[in-house]
Amino acid sequence: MSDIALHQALGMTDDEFEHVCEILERPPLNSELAMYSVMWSEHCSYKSSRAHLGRFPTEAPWVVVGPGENAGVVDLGDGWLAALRIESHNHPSFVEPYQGAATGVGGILRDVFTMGARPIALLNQIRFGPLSNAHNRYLFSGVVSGIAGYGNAVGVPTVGGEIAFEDCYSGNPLVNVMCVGLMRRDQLVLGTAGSPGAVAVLLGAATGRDGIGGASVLASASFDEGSGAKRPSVQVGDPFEEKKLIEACLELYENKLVLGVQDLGAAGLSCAASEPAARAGTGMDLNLDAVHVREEGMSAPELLMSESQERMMAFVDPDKVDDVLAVAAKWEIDASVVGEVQPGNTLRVFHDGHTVAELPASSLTDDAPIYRRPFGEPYWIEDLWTNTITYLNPPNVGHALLKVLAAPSIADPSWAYEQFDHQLFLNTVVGPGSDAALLRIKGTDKALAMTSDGHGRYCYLDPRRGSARLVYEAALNVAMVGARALAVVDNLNFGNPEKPDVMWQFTQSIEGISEACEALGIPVVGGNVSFYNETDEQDIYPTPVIGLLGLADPAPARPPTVDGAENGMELWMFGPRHSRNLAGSAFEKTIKGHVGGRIDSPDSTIAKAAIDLVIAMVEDELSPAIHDISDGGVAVAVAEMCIQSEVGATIEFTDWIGLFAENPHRFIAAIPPALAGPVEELASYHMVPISKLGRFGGEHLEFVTDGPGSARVLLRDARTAWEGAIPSRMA
Amino acid sequence: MTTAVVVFPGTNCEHDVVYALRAIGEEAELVWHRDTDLSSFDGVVLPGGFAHGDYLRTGAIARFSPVMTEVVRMADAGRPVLGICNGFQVLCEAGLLPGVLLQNRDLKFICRPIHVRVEHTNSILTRAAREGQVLEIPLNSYEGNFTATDATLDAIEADAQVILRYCNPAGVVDAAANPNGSLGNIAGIMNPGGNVAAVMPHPERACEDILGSSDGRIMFESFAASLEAANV
Amino acid sequence: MEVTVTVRRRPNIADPAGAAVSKALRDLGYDAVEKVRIDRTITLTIDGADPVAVEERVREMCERLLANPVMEDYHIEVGP
Amino acid sequence: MEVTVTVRRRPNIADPAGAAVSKALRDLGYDAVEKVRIDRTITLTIDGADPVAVEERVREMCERLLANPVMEDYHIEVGP
Ligand SMILES: Nc1ncnc2c1ncn2[C@@H]1O[C@H](COP(=O)(O)OP(=O)(O)O)[C@@H](O)[C@H]1O
Ligand SMILES: [Mg+2]
Repeated sequence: MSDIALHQALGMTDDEFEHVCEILERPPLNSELAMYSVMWSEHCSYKSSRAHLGRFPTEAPWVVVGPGENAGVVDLGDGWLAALRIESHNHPSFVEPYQGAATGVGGILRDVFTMGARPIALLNQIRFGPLSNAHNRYLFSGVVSGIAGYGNAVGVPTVGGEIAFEDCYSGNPLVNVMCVGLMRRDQLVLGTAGSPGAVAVLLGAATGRDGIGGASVLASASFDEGSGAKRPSVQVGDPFEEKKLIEACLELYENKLVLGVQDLGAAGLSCAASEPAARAGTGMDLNLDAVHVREEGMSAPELLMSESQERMMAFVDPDKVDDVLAVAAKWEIDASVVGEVQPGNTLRVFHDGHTVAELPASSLTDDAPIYRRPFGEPYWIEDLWTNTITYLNPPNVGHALLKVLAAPSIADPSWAYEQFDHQLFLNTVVGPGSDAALLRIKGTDKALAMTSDGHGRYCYLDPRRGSARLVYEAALNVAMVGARALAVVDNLNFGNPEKPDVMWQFTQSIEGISEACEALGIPVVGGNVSFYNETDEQDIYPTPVIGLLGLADPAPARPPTVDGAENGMELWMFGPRHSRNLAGSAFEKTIKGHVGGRIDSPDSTIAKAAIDLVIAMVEDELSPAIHDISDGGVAVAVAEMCIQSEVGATIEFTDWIGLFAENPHRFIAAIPPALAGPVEELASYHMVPISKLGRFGGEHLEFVTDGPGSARVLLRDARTAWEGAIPSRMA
Repeated sequence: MTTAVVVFPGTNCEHDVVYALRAIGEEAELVWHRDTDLSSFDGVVLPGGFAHGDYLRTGAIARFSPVMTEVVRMADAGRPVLGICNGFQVLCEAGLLPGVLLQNRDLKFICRPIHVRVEHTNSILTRAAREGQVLEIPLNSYEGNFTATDATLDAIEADAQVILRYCNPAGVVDAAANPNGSLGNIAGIMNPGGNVAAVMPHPERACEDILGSSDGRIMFESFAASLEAANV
Repeated sequence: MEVTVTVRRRPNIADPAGAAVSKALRDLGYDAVEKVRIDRTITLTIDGADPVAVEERVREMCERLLANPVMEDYHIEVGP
Repeated sequence: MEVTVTVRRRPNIADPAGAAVSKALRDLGYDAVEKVRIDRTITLTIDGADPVAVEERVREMCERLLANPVMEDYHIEVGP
């Protein structure tokens, strides 16, 4: 094979290859080409997105580490820090759902404990095609089992997430995983190689031919059917190895035995050698013969590109090496000394008596091309916005409600989350099934709130508004358990960036996220970009996912939950009035099979007021049950609260569209009658409109209006629809 | 009185068990699976998790960890030995308790609160409880499906070695209340002496109201009382 | 030397995985499937020359670790 | 009719369970153990008379459900 063919086979363009030749002032050796190809892949280099990611606000006084490291780190006060990150494993999960999801969990955990933190919580965002299709059911159940199989065994609770189904994900499911870790300030470790003389120790699993070109090439180009032989081997997760690796690393940090640490993920050793050296401004000698391997006869490029899981690279003072090896031995993991940090900036790689690579370390990390791909407003967007439905007659509201409750994206997701250990570590005060999870920090008055939100339909109809609304919704959700938003991580799942439409969606989405984060003063501390989510040239809906961490300090003694409403309590709605817009709503999608129109714009002033109000309500314990109004509108919000609280409700309304409208910044709460006065006062102080919708009680969900459209649904039927939707499809 | 909480590679509930024991005023210390001397301890807990990755069969490899020799010695000496979840599986593999735990009937991991009924109060896990008492405790397992040969099952029933059964909130033991397919709805058993006992759900996750239930405390109080009794 | 150990669950012990696969196959329309059981095959590569001695060692491994005496039987085949 | 399907993980796919058992055996003193792999054997009882037709059905079952095409190979034996 000629060099030209080789670089193309590795996914490099001719221009990129020329650039490598210029850097090296000669044609690259095979191992060098392998390293450039993985490090300059879309997945590792962000070459199509980098130009736009700078838009994000990333600063706040409490940010300790912003984007650029393995995870973002924020200050929680009193010496506590939290690390967080989100990552996608979309393509691997399509190829092999169980292992794809499992290794996604493994990877995000490593990003967090690389920083010195103990991972304390996982969240996941998963999206599939409709469950009427057998393959989608196979993918869904495989992904859920994979998250459970890895997360439960590695011993990190999965406390939240979101599941959605849309046609566009049929050939391209989304699997995003987020992790939050906790540490004391003096435990923080960075991904640096330290200084010349430091020794590189490779810890954990033996290296095999796993996913050669896997995540990087897989995640960077659409799958080419003809490439069966080159199809990377599926990576198998070993949560047991990762568990030992976590404990070993935490012991290394506690005993101050490392100068820096880098996890091995996409691009494997190529990345773990070059990134820390580039960050430290040093060179490195890497000896591939010292790498502990699972298979015989691996070539140098294979060793450099292998994506074997559960590996870490530690950079260690020479006189601490024995201590490091002793800790590894105690935890029964393998360790080998594979390199030495050098002055200068040259990365040299040795194998079998030869120098197989000699290149500037930073050229792998910093010299990747930056593509300013063309983008522009799609010609079809105006048509999409005007493609609305005019409703002449009201539907049968009761009937519609039952159908919307039984839509798998709205229905009870406990079929999935009851397969996840969500209680380990005894921190989970509010777990999955609520608007946000709340985890106490033992020994303090603090608690961490976390949530994640995505909404493909909204972002398709208007990427800027849709993306902004994700941030507002997430911030409101953590407020509902008494927490203030501290930091966002984002996972940008988009189609093919070579299409101007997709790049437009991408830039609009970044704009929306940035605007909302600026309005609320929330920094973006990390994220991930996943492009090429398409099948047969059909791009997925633009699907950014927002992961948000909040802090409650002090933690509420009795945080409200969705299931706390009781007979006799009043049902109030907070926030703007219903809009008359059903664009993008669950109603329109489920009942009319229609996706069109333009979603309502967010409003930062009312968003902030609603957040302040709900935090005050939680602090004053004014309501035992609060739930946000999102998918399915107020009708679904009320139904969900009633089903989980096991009590009916009667609500009055004037306009059926308002029951299903999904305009933002709203929530409902159950208010004991005696507290209605203080609640009204508080709301008026925060200038948040409120309205009393009705009262809890009875065995029905009753919607009463003067005109046509009154409805009466047995709570039992609503429960069956909502609880049974997913299990009955998965049986 | 100090309790050893054993940590195998892959164990993950060890800190939670120590936390729960300390919360009721007991002393507890982590012990690594390679330790071979537990003589300074009065009792031992094998906590939940995935010892040795649960590879091959759950508990199979853990049973050979060096510390197990000491666990067997303590069991023989009449000391309290408690297995929770994965610890249950290890005690079965080690032959300290009868039966085995298979995959759940529906082949799905189950993490949710369930109810168990106290069948007997003559074990280290139930001595502070009332017979017939219904406790709400979170289950968290993939291999919680207790099974045994007919002969073994008859023997443990005849011997009154079943200490906890899955039931509904009203205390009725029936098929609908069986989350995982366990024979006889068995959720916890003991050895003939009552000093070795194991339970599939996690009492340490039910020791504080803020976490949803404090019904598990009574099991740790039983265990603590047993430490005292065994020491007389 | 390669040794293959087949570990089989005794017939009177439940086999949830086998039952689930059996149901799944019938759901897919394979009505002729009457029963499915899933067992483990363990392949050991062992440094040794004498097949009789190797089999003896493996039998010991089975008794101690590879099979559960309460619910499983095993069958050893010393391979080529 | 009994049909035995042996499902084997492809050689270059990691096998954490096999690795753990291999280590456990060496810890127990069986130093001669070089490698362990764990696979599964599926035994199907099928109502049918024609072995060729049955094998064809089972092959289909393997492709659709019993084996994972991206990481496993299978081998079918139509039994006695
Ligand atoms: N969408 C995004 N928003 C903000 N930061 C991002 C985004 N995508 C990537 N980053 C940041 O870029 C850095 C490099 O990411 P990546 O190469 O994926 O890291 P890793 O190799 O650890 O997976 C990380 O610090 C990450 O947080
Ligand atoms: Mg990383």
